Amino acid sequence: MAELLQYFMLFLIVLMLALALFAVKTKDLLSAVIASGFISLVASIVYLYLQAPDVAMTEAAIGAGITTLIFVITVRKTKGKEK
Amino acid sequence: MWYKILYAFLVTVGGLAYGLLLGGISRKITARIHGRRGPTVFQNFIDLIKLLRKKTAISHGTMFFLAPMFRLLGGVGVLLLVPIVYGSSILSNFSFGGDLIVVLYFMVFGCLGMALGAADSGHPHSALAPTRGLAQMAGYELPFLISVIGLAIAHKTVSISGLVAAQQGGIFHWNLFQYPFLSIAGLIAMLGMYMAYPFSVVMAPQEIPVGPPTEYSSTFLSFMFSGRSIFGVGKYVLFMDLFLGGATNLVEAFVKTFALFLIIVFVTNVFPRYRTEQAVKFFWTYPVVIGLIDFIRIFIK
Amino acid sequence: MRKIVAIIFLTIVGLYMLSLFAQIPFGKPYKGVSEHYVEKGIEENRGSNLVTSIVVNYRGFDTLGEVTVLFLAATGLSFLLFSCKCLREFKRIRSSLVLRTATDTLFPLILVFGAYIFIHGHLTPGGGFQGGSVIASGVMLLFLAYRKFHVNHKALSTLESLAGISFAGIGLLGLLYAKSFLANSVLPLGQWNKLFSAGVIPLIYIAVGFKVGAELSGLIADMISTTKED
Amino acid sequence: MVNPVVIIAITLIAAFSIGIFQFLGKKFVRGVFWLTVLFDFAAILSIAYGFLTKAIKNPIMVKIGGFPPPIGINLYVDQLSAYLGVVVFFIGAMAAYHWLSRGINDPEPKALVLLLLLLLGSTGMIFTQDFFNLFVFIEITSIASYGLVASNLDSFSLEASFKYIVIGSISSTFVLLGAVLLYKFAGSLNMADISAHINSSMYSGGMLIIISIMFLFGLLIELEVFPMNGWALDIYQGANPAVVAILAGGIVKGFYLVFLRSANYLKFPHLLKIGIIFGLSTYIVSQFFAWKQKDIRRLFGYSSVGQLGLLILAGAFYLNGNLHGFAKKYMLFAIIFFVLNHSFSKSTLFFLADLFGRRRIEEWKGVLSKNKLFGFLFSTSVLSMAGAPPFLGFWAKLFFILAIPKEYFYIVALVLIGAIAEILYYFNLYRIISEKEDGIFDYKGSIVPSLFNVFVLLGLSAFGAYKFFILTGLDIQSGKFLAFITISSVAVFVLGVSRLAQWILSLGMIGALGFHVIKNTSLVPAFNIQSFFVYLVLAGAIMFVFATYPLSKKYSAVFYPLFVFTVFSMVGISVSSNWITLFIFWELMSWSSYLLINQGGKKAAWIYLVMSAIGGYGMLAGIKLLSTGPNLIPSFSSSSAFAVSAWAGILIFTAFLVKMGTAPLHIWARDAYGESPDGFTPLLSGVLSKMGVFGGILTIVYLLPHLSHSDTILYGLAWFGALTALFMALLAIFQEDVKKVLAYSSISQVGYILIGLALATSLGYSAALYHTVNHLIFKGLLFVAAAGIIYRTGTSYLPEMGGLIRRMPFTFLAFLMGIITLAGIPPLSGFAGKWLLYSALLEKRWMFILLIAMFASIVAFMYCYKLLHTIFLGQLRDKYRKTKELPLPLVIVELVLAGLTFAVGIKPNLILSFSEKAIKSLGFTSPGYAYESAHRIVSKFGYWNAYFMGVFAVGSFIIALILFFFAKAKIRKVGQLDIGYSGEVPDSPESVHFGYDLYAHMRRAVRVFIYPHVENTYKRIYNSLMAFVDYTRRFYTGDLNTYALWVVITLSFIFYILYKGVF
Amino acid sequence: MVFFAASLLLIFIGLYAALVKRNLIKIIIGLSIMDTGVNMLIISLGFVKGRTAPIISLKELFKKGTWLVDVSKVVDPLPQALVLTAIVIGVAVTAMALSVVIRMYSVKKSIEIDDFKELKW
Repeated sequence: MAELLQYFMLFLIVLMLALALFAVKTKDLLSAVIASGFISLVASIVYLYLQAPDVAMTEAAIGAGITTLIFVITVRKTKGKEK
Repeated sequence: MWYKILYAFLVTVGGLAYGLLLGGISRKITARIHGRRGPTVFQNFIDLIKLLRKKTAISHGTMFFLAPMFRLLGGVGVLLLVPIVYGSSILSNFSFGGDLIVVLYFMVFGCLGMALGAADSGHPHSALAPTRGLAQMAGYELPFLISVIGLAIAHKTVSISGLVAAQQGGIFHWNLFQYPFLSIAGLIAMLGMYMAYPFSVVMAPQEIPVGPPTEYSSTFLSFMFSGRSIFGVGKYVLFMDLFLGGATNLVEAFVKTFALFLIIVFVTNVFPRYRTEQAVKFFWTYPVVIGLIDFIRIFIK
Repeated sequence: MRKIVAIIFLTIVGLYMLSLFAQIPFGKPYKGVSEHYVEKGIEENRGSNLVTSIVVNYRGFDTLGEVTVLFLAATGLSFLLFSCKCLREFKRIRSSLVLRTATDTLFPLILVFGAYIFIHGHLTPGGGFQGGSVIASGVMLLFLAYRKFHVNHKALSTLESLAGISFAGIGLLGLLYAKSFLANSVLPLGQWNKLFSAGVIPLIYIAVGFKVGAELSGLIADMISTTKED
Repeated sequence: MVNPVVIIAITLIAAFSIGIFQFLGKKFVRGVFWLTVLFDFAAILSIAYGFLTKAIKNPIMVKIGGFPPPIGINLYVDQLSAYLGVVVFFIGAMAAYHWLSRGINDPEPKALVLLLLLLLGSTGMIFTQDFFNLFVFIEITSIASYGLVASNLDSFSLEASFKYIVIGSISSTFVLLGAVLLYKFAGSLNMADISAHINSSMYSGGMLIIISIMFLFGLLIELEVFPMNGWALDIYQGANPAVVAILAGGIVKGFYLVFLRSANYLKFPHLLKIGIIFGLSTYIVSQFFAWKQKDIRRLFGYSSVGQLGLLILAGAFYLNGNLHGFAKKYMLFAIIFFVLNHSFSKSTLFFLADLFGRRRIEEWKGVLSKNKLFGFLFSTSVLSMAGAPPFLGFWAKLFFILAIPKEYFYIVALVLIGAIAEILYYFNLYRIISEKEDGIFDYKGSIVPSLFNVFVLLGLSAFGAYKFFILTGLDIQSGKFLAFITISSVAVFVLGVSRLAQWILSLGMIGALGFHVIKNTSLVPAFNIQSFFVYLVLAGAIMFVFATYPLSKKYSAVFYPLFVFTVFSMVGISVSSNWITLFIFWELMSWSSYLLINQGGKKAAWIYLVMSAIGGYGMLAGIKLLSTGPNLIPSFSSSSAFAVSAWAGILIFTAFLVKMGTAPLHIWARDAYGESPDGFTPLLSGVLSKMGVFGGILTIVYLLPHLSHSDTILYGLAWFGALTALFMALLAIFQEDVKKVLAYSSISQVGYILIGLALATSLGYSAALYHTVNHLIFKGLLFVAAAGIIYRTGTSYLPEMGGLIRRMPFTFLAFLMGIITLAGIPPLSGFAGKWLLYSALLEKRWMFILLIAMFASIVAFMYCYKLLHTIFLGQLRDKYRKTKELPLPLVIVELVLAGLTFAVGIKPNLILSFSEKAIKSLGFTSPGYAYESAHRIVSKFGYWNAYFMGVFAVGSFIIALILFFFAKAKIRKVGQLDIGYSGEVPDSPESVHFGYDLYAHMRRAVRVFIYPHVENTYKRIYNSLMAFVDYTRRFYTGDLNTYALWVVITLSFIFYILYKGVF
Repeated sequence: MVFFAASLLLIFIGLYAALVKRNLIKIIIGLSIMDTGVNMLIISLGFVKGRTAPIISLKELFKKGTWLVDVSKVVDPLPQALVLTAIVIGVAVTAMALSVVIRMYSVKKSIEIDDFKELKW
């Protein structure tokens, strides 16, 4: 059971790095924002593995929720496309 | 001390006479070279007396009025500060007053006085002449200073009587032979001092009639004229003491000064006139180089 | 050109830091001040959630600073976006029926859930910040659902300020009664794992919860409707 | 004594409460804001006062939450943080007052909240003793300043704010990582606890070094260090000046203190290396980049970044440079004074820049004359920033230079070069500002904050001066004298209602000082070289002040106070007992004379200031090389105890050569003399250059004997003196402005004095001293006459004058005697100087120098004649028909001086008796010449009877006059146009007057000598430096990515040089 | 060690965005990714294998019969407390940055760095 969890964690980490690269590379800002929101969601799951429930909740609520919301509002207010 | 002042009067009058005589002789020689008879040798005396008997004298202002006095004072001062006959208490005049440096600076006194008077006259030519004179003076002073300093350092004294004492004992002790190059430079500088013909741009008759004293006439001119001749004699005596070993008696003094006079006369009648910067350039090149040969020799010793 | 240079220097710095982290053992037992926090955590402030007891009690000054940071961000944001005539007027499109009905049912639940989180801050994971942000996400849902929904700014900022003052006030009370700012012994510590335990911590976390909730919703309100109103 | 935590709590509650009160109206919110700020200020002041009066012995430690330090967080308030807290709140209050008076844009309550929390953040940052708590407070400060920087909401401030946010978040990431890793390494977050766990051996382990680099690097970014301070400069340029004032004035200092404190706690071994590399490079680069600035705010930005670099350097030395004893105390006070000086004067400058509003420097033209109070405030803060003497900046710089250990001399050199660069661009700005412009400008917003700041600055400068004299143990005498100088000049300014009152006051003061100095000999014991110069200065000053009254009607009210200030500082120089007091009074003299010259020609004054700054700071470097003894103050005699490198002598001597205007350093003289106010020029040329001579004597007597190969230096100096005498005389001939001719002639005469000094024999000194006094007399006479002539004719252009002898006979007589003395012709006093000098040169067998000296005096005749002819002789113009004689005071001074030349001419030992005593005090037995009889002086080479020459000249002149009257001719006076001019009768004076370019014919001969080689080389150097600076300052591209890239590059650079592990 | 390397990589990806990207919002996204990376790094610093979260809800976690918690059973709580603050601060900074970006857009109608290079030299 423990290795399964570790492999899952490895997968999550690789996913996070891929998402980060995608967020930085993509031209469309909205998808970049969603990718960064997704990163913090994955991060909150990793925190659970690292035995940090408080931080996981904060990361989920604030990191994924509020940050993504602010980014979306800003992207909608401005051009939304990277030159 | 009183007999000194009496002798001073005698020397001044004697110098004036001798100067006027030399002036007449030089006019005679120039005329003869030009192939004409020329005026009598005493022509200068006649002119002086004519000027003194003039009824009115025109004056352009206070400085104009005082300038001839300065001029005369300058000439007399130079004559009296230089010992004519070495050793004799009578004819060593006021040489106790100051050494060679004092004489050098006192020579300027007369010229500056005349320059100011000329400038005050308001005449452009007379104002222009001193600038040429001073420029030319800057020219010939350099070689003259080289020779003077050289001699002073060589003989370890700056007082004129000391220099003469160092040259006693035979012809070959004269500076002319001890330090030939210095003497040549000094003599060339002497030409400049007399504003003799190659360097007569200051008094150039054609361009600016007689230079500074253009506006002067009658008594002022007489003073100016006598001052100039006394100053001339004074310079002859100075150069005699510097280069020709001074004079032990009066006759030797007359002979040597007349020899120097002859040099001047011959040179003036041969060369055309230099422009100011040509004169300055000439003085700063040839005599300086010649003088420096001996100068460096003394510097190394 | 810029990319290559950036990558080169980032790798240099990365290698140095990697050499550091290689020397740090992963997952090895810790020593130092945390042993005190863990060992005496329950004895000194009864709250079963050790993280909360550290955040509010031992290092309460940090939380005070952090609440100020959030207050600062909210004020700064509203200061900057006050009468911002952002031309691409943010057209709030009509939301679908599903969203509206879901919001009607979900919003009260979210509020209750948020309140639950910050009230049980000292017992279960979570606390003032998490509860406040949950409430804020509830308010966000309202914004998404109803186009004409506008928040009453006056009420929100008074609530926020009152909560902030009460937090600082509790700190001052500590100074008066227990000789040091933010002291916990103002209220009795109570029993382990009971609701009314861990001295002042729950009160502080409730104040923080309200404050964060009000602040974040005010923040979102400012961001969305940056046109001047009432 | 208030518990510091209450300060933070109350401010916080106030900030929150504003959230409620904002709906009750602006007045209410402002009330709350001011209440809190004043409460906090009072609280911190009480703590600081407690520390100042030693009521609180050891630092205050406040446990928060009741837990002891390693467990809980605690505040730790020591002396430095209390003082800094006071400064931060004061500057914050002033900036808030300024911003409110300028009107804050719309949501004002929110801006006030940001302000309050900014102050809270910075005080919290200074007080806390917990790394993570420090991170939280840094975040509060940064976010508050992000918002405030963007408060103008225009593209400039938004851009600056965004750049600050990106760089700020990178820095806070590093601080956060560093803090947590420190916890991981040492087990706790409390600074004191961590430093207990750390010892310097751990730094070789590899882990701690990287952790501490990361943490300190995070802070270093905030300290605006060279490669990565693009963002800071953009903030200074773009943001609202009130915000910038707080940031530059207070907050950055908080980061600075935190950086030093954490480096100290972490026992960081490489702090000195980091401090030198980054501090020095920031200082030098920013000073030079500020040269080509067009935007005044960015210029102030560069200067404040430079000051911060200097602070980092000082801090690194203080903590890590193993200073001990006096040096450590000096460095501490250097840091404190640097911080105070920078906070107060820089914030004032930013307030004033905001009030005036315009950004481009050209638009600041003539501000000083348009608004007097604004100008006063601006010039005080600029003077203090640039380190002008009586102000705080000067004492800070002096402490700093003294404190640096001698093996780091290259740092002293670089810092001084930076200081010169700073003076160059600050006073290039000041030159533009003090242009004469009419019109008045008023401004929206109140001047009260800058007034407060400058008021505090002045108080601190007094405290700085007091502290300097106490700490270094210098003789209190010069300290009291310095206080006396400032008080007296301020009194002249305050009491002097009209120019007449000021004139009488200054006359009275100089007289009183003269009487005081003569009467009690405490200032000047036996009659020695110093008292010689004291009497010289006082005598000269009395006469020249007396002559200024008629001219002073058109000068500004500051003329007389500065005049008194310069005179007294010159007396101070000649009274000083060691090199440092000499340097202090020297700088006082240079700066006050700069301000006086600035009343006249602005560009000339600027060049003068830069040259004397180069000289002054060169001297300071030289003194640094000499500094010995515990209190690092080299006294005159002590410095002779050991062999000193030739550099010390040469550096110190350059300062004096600049003032004497010797050959290569003379470019300032012509314009400074020519364009300075006529009332001041006699003092400038007559007395001020003599201070160079005094300094020269001190160096040669006390220093040169111990320098390696000092005789070659002396021979070189003699050559410099001779060449100056010759070439300045040549240049003087071709000038067409009376004061410029006199300027060149004055430098050439000082060249003679330099030759006298360089001889270093007793005869040489007596020649130099005699010529010093003589030059004072005749140059003073000529300049006073020139001033009078300019006053009457309204022009100083020679060709326009002429024939004034008819209108000003007395002036002509005095001028004539002055010229004769200048030329050195026997009966008057000039000749004695020449004679002594030539005999000294003959004695030393320096033949070539003698040749050049004599030739130069011959050349001098040319401009003597030029001056006399163009002014007095020749044709009198119509417009001068009715010009009256000079005003009475001027004529009196002229005639007194002329009489003096004649009296000294006749009896030279009027001066020589004084110079003999002075020479004996220098350690020589005989003055080099002997008196054969009462009047006959004999030297080894020649003799000279002054009395006889005088009597002979006057006597024979009178005889010639009598002879003239015997002649029968009746003298008839004729009009000026009645001249035999080639047959024509001239109609107008102009057509016949010969006055322009008298020596045109001569110019062709000396063209190669008078071509301005030296000036052109200076211009070429300056222009190429400017071009280089203009090219390199493109380094700051303004592109955010490049700024961030530079941050990463610097981090990798630091890792590379400090951590030898991986690579 | 994997967590350290991953979070370091995450930080440098975020930093890379700030160093290279020309779009302002892309830079802020980079910064927020950097924040997440730092937080993950701090948490992984505090993690100890085989121990539970610092919530003492079960009796067994106490040492026998005392109110002292058995240290060998609980993960290090301090880093988690610190991260709590760090996340909120990260959000605050991002909110501030975005408000400045909105203002910049309203002034210059563009969010590219090339239009915001007026302050230079």
